[in-house]
Amino acid sequence: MDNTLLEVKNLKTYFFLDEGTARAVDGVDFEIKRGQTLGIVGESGCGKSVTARSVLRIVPKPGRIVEGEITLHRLVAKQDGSKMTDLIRLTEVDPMGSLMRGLRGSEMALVPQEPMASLSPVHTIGDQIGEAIRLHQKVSKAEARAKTIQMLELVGFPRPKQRVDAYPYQLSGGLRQRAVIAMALSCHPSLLIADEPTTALDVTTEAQILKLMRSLQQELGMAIMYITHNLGVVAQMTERVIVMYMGKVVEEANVDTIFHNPLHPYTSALLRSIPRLGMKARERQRLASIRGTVPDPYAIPKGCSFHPRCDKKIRGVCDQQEPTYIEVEPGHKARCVLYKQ
Amino acid sequence: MADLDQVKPLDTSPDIEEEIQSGGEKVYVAPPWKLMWWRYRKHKMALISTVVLILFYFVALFCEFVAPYDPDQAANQFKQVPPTAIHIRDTEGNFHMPFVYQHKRVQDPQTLQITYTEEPSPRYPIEFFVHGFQYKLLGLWQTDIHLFGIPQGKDQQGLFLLGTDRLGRDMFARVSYGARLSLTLGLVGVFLSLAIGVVLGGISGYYGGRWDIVIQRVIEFIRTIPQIPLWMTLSAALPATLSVEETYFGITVILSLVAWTWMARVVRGRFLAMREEDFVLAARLNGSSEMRIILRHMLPSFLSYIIAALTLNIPNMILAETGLSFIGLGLRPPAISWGVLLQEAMNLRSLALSPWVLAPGFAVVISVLAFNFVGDGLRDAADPYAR
Amino acid sequence: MKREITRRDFLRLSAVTAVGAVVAACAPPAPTATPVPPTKAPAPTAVPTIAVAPPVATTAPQPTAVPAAKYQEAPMLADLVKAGKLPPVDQRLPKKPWVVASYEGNGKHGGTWRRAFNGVSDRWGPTKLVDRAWAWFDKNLNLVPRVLESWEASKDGTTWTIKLREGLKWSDGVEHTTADYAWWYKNELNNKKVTPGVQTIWADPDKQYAKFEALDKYTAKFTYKKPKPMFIYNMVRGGQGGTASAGPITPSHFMAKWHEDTTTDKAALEAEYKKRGFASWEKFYVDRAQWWYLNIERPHLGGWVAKNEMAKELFVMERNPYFFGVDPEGKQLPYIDKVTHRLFESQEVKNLWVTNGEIDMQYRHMTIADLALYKSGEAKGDYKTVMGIGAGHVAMQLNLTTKNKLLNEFFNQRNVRIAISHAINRDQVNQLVFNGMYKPRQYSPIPMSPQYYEKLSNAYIKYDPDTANKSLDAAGYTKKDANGIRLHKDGVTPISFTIEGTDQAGTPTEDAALLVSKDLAKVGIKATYKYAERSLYTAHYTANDIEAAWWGGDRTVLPLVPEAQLFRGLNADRPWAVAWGFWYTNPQDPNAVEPPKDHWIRTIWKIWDEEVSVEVDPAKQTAAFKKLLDVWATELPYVGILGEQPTPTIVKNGFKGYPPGMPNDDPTGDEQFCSSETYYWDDPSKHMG
Amino acid sequence: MLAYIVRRILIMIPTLFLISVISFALIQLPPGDYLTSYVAQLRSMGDNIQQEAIDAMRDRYGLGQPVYVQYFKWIEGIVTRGDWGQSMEWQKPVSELIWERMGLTVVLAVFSLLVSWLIAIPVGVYSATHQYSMPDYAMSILSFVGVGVPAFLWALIIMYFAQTQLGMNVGGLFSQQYLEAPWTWDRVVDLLKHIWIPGLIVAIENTAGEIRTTRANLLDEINKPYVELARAKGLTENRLIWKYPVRVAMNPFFSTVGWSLANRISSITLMSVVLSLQTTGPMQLRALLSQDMYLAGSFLVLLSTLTVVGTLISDILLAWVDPRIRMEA
Repeated sequence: MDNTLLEVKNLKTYFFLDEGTARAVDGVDFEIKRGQTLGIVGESGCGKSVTARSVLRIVPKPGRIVEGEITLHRLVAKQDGSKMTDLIRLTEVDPMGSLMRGLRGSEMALVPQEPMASLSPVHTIGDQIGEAIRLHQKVSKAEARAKTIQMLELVGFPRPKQRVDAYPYQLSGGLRQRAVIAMALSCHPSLLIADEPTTALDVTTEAQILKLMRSLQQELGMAIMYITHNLGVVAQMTERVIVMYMGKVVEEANVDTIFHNPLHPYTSALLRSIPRLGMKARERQRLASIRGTVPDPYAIPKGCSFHPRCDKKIRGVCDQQEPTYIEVEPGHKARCVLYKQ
Repeated sequence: MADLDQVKPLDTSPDIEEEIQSGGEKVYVAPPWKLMWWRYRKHKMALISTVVLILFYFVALFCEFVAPYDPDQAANQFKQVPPTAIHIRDTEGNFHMPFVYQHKRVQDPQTLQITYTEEPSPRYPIEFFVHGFQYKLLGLWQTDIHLFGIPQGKDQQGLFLLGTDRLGRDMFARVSYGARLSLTLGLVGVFLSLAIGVVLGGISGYYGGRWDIVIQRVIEFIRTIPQIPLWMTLSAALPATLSVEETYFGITVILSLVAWTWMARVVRGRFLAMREEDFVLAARLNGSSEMRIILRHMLPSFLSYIIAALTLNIPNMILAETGLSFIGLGLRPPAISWGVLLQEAMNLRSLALSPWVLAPGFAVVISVLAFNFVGDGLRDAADPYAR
Repeated sequence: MKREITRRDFLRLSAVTAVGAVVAACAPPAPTATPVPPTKAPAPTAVPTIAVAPPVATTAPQPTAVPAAKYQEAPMLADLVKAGKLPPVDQRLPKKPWVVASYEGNGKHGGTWRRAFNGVSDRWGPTKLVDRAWAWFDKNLNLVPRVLESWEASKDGTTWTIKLREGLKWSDGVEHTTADYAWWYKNELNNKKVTPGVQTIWADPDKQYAKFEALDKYTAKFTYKKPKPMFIYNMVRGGQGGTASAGPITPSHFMAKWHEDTTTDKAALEAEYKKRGFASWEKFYVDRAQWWYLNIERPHLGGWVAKNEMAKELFVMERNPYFFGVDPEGKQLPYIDKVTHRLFESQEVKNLWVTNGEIDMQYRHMTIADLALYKSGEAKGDYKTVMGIGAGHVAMQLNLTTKNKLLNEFFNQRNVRIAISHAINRDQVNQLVFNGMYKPRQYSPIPMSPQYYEKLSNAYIKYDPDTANKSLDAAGYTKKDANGIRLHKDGVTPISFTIEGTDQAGTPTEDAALLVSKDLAKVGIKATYKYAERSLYTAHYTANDIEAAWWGGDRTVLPLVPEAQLFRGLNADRPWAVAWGFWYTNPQDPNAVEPPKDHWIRTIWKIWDEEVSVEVDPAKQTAAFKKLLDVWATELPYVGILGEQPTPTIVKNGFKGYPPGMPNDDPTGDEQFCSSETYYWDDPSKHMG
Repeated sequence: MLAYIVRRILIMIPTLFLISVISFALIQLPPGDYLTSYVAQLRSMGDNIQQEAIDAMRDRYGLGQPVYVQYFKWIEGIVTRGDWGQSMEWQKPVSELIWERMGLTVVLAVFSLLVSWLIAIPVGVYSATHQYSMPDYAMSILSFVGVGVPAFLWALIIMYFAQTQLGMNVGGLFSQQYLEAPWTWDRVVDLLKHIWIPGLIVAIENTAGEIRTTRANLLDEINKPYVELARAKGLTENRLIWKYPVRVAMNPFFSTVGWSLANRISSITLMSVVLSLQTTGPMQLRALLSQDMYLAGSFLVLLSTLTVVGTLISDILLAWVDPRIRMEA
C-alpha cells in the first residue's frame, strides 16, 4: 500500500502587496508518510505557517499559490471493505469548493498557534467542536454533543460534561488548547497540522500538551506536520525535520541527523542558539543568537538568502549565486554551496 | 497569522546590517513624518481632497480677491440669474478666449417668473486681474484687483459662475465669503475642543483611577443628550444682540462643548496605550518630570492621531453650524456663512425657481467629504493597523 | 432689461383672469336679492373707495324677513332634526334673521373648507372666521347690522340704544338676550376682581363707563357722560372670547358657573381652579373660561363651533346649527359645513400644501414673496391666487425719543427725516424684493379708506439722493469719516444707528431693510439692520432702548377703528415716539418723557382728543382726522417706504364668494371680509373631505 | 444577570437627575420669559390683553418664584403625578402635548435604526469581505456622500421631488383624515405610508457611517485566528463569516445603541422642522424660541432619557449576547 500521505513539490506562495511581492514560500518540497511526524523548523517569517496554510488552501489574501503541487493521498474505503488511495491534487481544486471544504477538518485538521484567540469568544466550546463534527459526519445534534464530550474526555478535559458549555474565556490556556485539539481530532484526520501549538503556553502546560499529542497520535495513527521554532520540541516530537529559511527549505533530514550532523550553516546556527543539557560551560558561553534578523521579504538578498547572516559565507559566491537543493547523503538534503552531490 | 506579521511593510528594527543592499533600505532611515507622507500619498482620494481643501481655504482667506463682486451688492436687473454660461465659441463657430454673452431678461406677466436668455452679442471676454469693488487684501492693502471678471463691471453684464440670488447678489461671491466663516468656524471649534479634550482626556488617560472615572462619566453624560436638541437649547440662549463676531464665537464655543468629548476619548485611548510603553517607563525611571514625560515623550508619539481625529471632526463642526444656522439658531445675516446662505435658499420658491442658490449646499458637501477623506488618509498614515 | 411688470398691470391681469369673478364683484348684487341696500351706489371699480365714518344709526332699512316656511337647512342638520336631536330650522333662527347675500350669487350647502394654522399663537386665523358680531361691513365699508337688528345714537353721541334680534340663539340653543349684557355689565365689567382696571374701550374719555339699562328683553341702552362716537365699533369684532374680555356678548348661562358671585356650587369652582393650578377663581375665570378655542363648550354666535381644542394637529370647526343668518333664498348660513385648520411647522410645508391644492381658501400666512411660487402652482393645485389690497406698509421708525443724544438731535430735525425719505430708492426695493407689486408711499390710509389723504401718501417719496445730500449738508452734517459716513455735530461720532426688526433672514422685509441700509450709506448714514428675537425687541422698546425699528404699519383701511393709535405715537412696538407715547398714556411711567411745549406731537394729540374722538358727525370727524394727517405730511414722523400691499389669497377653483380687490386688514377681518358664512362650494360633493 | 440590570438601573437615576437639572438650567438661560414675548405678540396683533390675564398666567406657571423653587415644583410634579408642567404657548399641560410626539420620534428613530442596520450590516459585510473590489469602492463613495449631505438638505430635496415629480405629499406623518383619529389599524397603515420617506432620510444620513463601522469592525475581526480556525474546520465562507466575525463585529454596534439613538434624534429634529413632522423637533424649536420653558425642558429631559434607556437596553442586550460582559457584571 502507498505509504505517502502528502507530497509537496516546488510550492510557491506569494503575497502581492502594494509594497511589492513577498515571496513567503518560494519553492518548497517535502513529503509526509502516514503516521509520521514531520517537523518544520525556522525563525518567524520563514514561511512555515504559510506552507501549512497552503496545504489547507486557506492562504489569506492577497496571498496566492503561484506554482507547485500539493497532493494528498486519501484512503477511500471500497465497497468490499478494502481501502484504496485516491490522489487529490490540492493545488488544483477550488479552495472554497465542497471538495476542499470536505477535506479540511476531516482529512486535515489544524491546531493553531494561539489558543486564546483561536476560539470564538462568543460561542461555547461545545458549539464550536460540535459544529466541526456535524459538518463532516451525519449525526444529530445530540450525537454530536455526546461525541464532543467524548473528545473532550479524550484530550484530558476534567469534567467534560459540564465544561462542554463553557465559553473560552472561562478556560485556562491549556484547556483551550486541549479544546482546539479535541476539535481538530474530532473527525479523525489523517493529517494534523500543528502550527506552534504550544508557543503561547507555559512550560508545564506545553509538556502536557506535547505528551497528549504524542499519545493521541499513537492512538489514532495520524500524521502530524509539526511547525515550530523550538528545536527542543522538534527533538521530542518529530521523526523527520525540514528547516526553512526565507521561504525555502534549506535542509531536510531525520531528526537525529539534524541534531548530530547539521549540514547547513543556518541549521547549525539554530542549534547553537539553544542550550542543551550536558553542554560544557565553555560551550555554553558560545550560545549565541544568529546575528541580524530575517531580511525584508520584498528584498530577499541576492544569491543565498542567508548569506548576510552566515559566518561561513564565501564572498563573491554566496552573494552571487543561488545554491541548489541537493541530497548530500541519502535522506539528507541541504541547500548550500558548501555541499556537492 | 503569526508569520504574516512579518509581511508588514515597515519594520523599523534599528539593528540591521549595512550589507543589506535593497530597495527597502530607505524605509529604515526615513523620519516618521516622511513615512507618514509616503503612506498618505497612496490614498488617492485623500490627495485630491487635500488639493480641494487648500483651494477652499485659499478662497476663504482671499475671498475679496476671488469674488468678482461685492457679495452684498443687490442689483435689480440681475435678479435670479442662472449661472452664466461661459463660451469659447461664438455663434459663427469662431473660437475666442472664454467669454460670456449678454443676458436678456423676460418676466412672465402671469406667473411673474423671470427668465433670462442669451443674446449672441455683444461678447464680454473674461479677464483675469480686473478692477472691481474696493477692498483691503488681508485687511492690509487697499486694492480693487480681483482674480477674474469681465472688465465692464456689474452694471451692464455680470459673470455669475453660480448665478445670483433673489436680490441679484452674486452667489459665487457669497459662497466665497461664506467659506471664510464656515471653514474657519470648523477649524477654531476643533482647536477649542482639542484644547479641552487634550487636557481632560490627558488627565483621564494619564492618571487614570478616580480622575478617569469622573471624566469618563462626564463624557458619557454629555453624549447622552442628543446633540442637535442640546445645541438648539444652547444657541437659543445666545442673545440675539450679539454682533456677528460674538455670535460666531458663541456658536463655536457651543459646538466645542460637545465635540471635546470625542477628542478626549482619542487622547485618553492613546494615553492608556502609551502609559505602559517601555519608553515612558524608561523616561520615568530616568527621573523625568511628569510634564516632561507627557510633552517630550508621549505627545509627539500620538500627534498624528490627534491630527487625524481633528481632521475628522472639522466636518461635524461645519455640518453643525450649517444645521443651526439653517433653523435660525446659528449665525444670522448680515453674516455670510454657508449655513446662513442655505437658510435663505432652503425654501420651495428657491428650489422651484432658482435651484442654483443651493450651491452653498454643495460647498458644504464637498468640504465635508474632503475633510473625511483627508482624515481617513491621515489616520491610515498615522497607523496603518489601527482602525 | 426694464420690462418690469408694474403693480397695476399685475392687478389688472389677475383681476381679468380671476374666474371672471370681477364682474360679480364690481356689479351690485341682483336687486331682488339685496337684503341691505347700500347707503350709496356701489363704486364701479374693483376697489371700493368711499368715505363713510361709523354710522351713528342703522341707515339701512330693516331687511324683510324671508317667510319661515321657506327656510332651508344644511342636509347634515336636516338629518339631526329628523332624528329629533335638533329643533326644526325655523325654531333655531331668530324671528328676523340676518339676511345676507354672497358676493358671487347664492350658494349651496355642504363641503369642507381646508386651511392651515401654526399653533395656538395663531388663534386669530380661526377666530376671525367667527368673531364678526354686532355689525359688519358691506363691500363699500358701510357698517350694517348683523347680530343687532338696529342701533341708534343720540345726536350728541352719548346715548346708544341697541336692539337685539328676537329669538337669536347661542350655539347651544339658549336665547341671546339683554340679560346676557346685564350679567356682563354687573359681573364682569364692574366686578373689580375680574376687571380691576378700566376697560377703556367701554369708557368715555374721562374713563367713565356708560350706564347700562336693559329696556326689555331685546333692547338695551348705554348712556355716557361724554360723546362716544365710535361706540358701535367695540363689538364689530369680538364676542368669541378670543381675548380676555369678550364684551357684552357673554353667554351668561354658561359663564355663571365659573363666577364666584353667580355659581351655585362654590366648592366645585374652588376645586376646579385649584386643580388647574390657579390661585383664585377670578384668575381662572379670566384665563380659561373665555377662550373659545380651548374651551369648546363655551357657546358663541359665530358661524362655526369648535369640535376639538386648538392645541392639536387638526383643529376642526363645524357649522353652528343655531346660526342666525340666511341667504336671500332662505338657506340658513353658513353654506360650508366644516372648516379645518391643519397645523404646519414650516413655511415650506404650508407652501407645499398650497401648490398641492390642499388649501381651499386662505390669505393668512400667504406672503407676497412666494407669489411666483403660488402662481406657478395654480394649474396643478387647481386654485387661483386672488389679489386683494392690503393695509400693510413697509416702513421704518426713527425713534424721535431715543436716549442717544446725538441721534436724538439728528432724528428730530424735520429736514433730516425728509432727507432720509428721499434717500431711499423705493422703486428698487419694490422691484427687487416685491416684484414691483407695492406702491411707493408713506404710511397713511390707503385709497379705499374714508380717511385717504393723498398729500401724506405721496409726501417726499421721490428717490432723490442729491436733494437728500444737500439737505443733510444744509443741516450741518457736512463732515465725513474715512468710510464716507457723515459725522454728528460733535465732529467725531459717525452717524450710525441700528434698525431692529423681528424679521428673520431671507424674509422679504429683511431684504428690504438691507437694501434701505445700502441706500442710506450712499448719503453718508450708516444704518444696520439687526434681527431681534421678539421678546428682546419688546424689552428694547419697553425700555426705550431702541434707535430705530423696522416694523411696517397696517390698520390703514379704517384707521379710526383702532383709534389711530399708531398715528398718535401710542403703539410702542412701532417706536417712533416711544417715550412721548408713554408720557401721554401714563406720565408716571419710568421711561416717559414729556415732549417740548410747542412740539407738533402735541398738535396731533390735541386734534385727536378735542376733535376726532368726540365728533359725532362722520364727515366732520374725517375732516378733523385729515388735519391730523396733515401734521404728518409736514413733519413726516414715520419713514414709510412702500404700501398698498397686494395681498395674495389662495382660492381653490370652485370656492365662491371671495372676489379679487377686497381690502385686507385686521379691523375688516382680513379674508373673512365678505362674510365667510356666505362662502360656498360650487360643487360641495367634491369637497367633503 | 438580574443584579446587573438592577445595578444599571440604579446608575441611571443620578444621570437622569443631572439631566433634569441641566435641562432646566439651560432653558432658563435666555433673557426674559415666555410671558414678555407672549404679551408683546398679543399687543402687536391688537389683542388688548389685560394685566390680570398676564398675572394669572405668571401665577399659574410659577414664574415669579426663584428658579430652584420652580425646578423642584416641576420635578415633584413629574415624579409624583406625571405632570410635566404647563405649556404656556399651547395653554395645555405639557404631558398632553408631548407623548404622541415622543412616540412618533421613537418610532421614527427605531424605524430608521432598523432600516440602516438592515442596509448597513449586509453592505458592510460585503464591503469587508470584498475589500478593494469595485462594489467596495462604490459603497465607500456612496457612504461618504451620505456622511457629507445633511439630513435636512435631503429632506427638502426629497420633499420637493416627491411632491413635484411623484405627486406625493411628504409633509407630515398622517393624511389629514387620520390626524386626530384614534389609533386604528387604518391609522397605522396611514402612518406606515408616510413614515418611510422620513425614515429613509434619517437612515441615509446615518447608514453611511454604520456601513463604514461595520466594514472596519469586520476587517478587524476577519483576520483573527478564530476565523481561520473556523475556515480550517471546513465551513463555507458565508456561514463562517456570519456566524463568527460578524457576530463579534456587531457587539460595538449594539453597545452604542444609545448613542445611535441620540444621533438619530438629532437628525430627526432637523428633518422634522423641514418636513413638518409631528415629532418632538418642531415643537421643541418653537418652545425654545418662545421660551415656553416647561415644554422645552421636558423635551430635552425626555430625549436624553430616551438615550439613557437606549443605552440601558443595549447594555442588557449585550450582556445577554456576550458572555464576557455578563461575567464582568
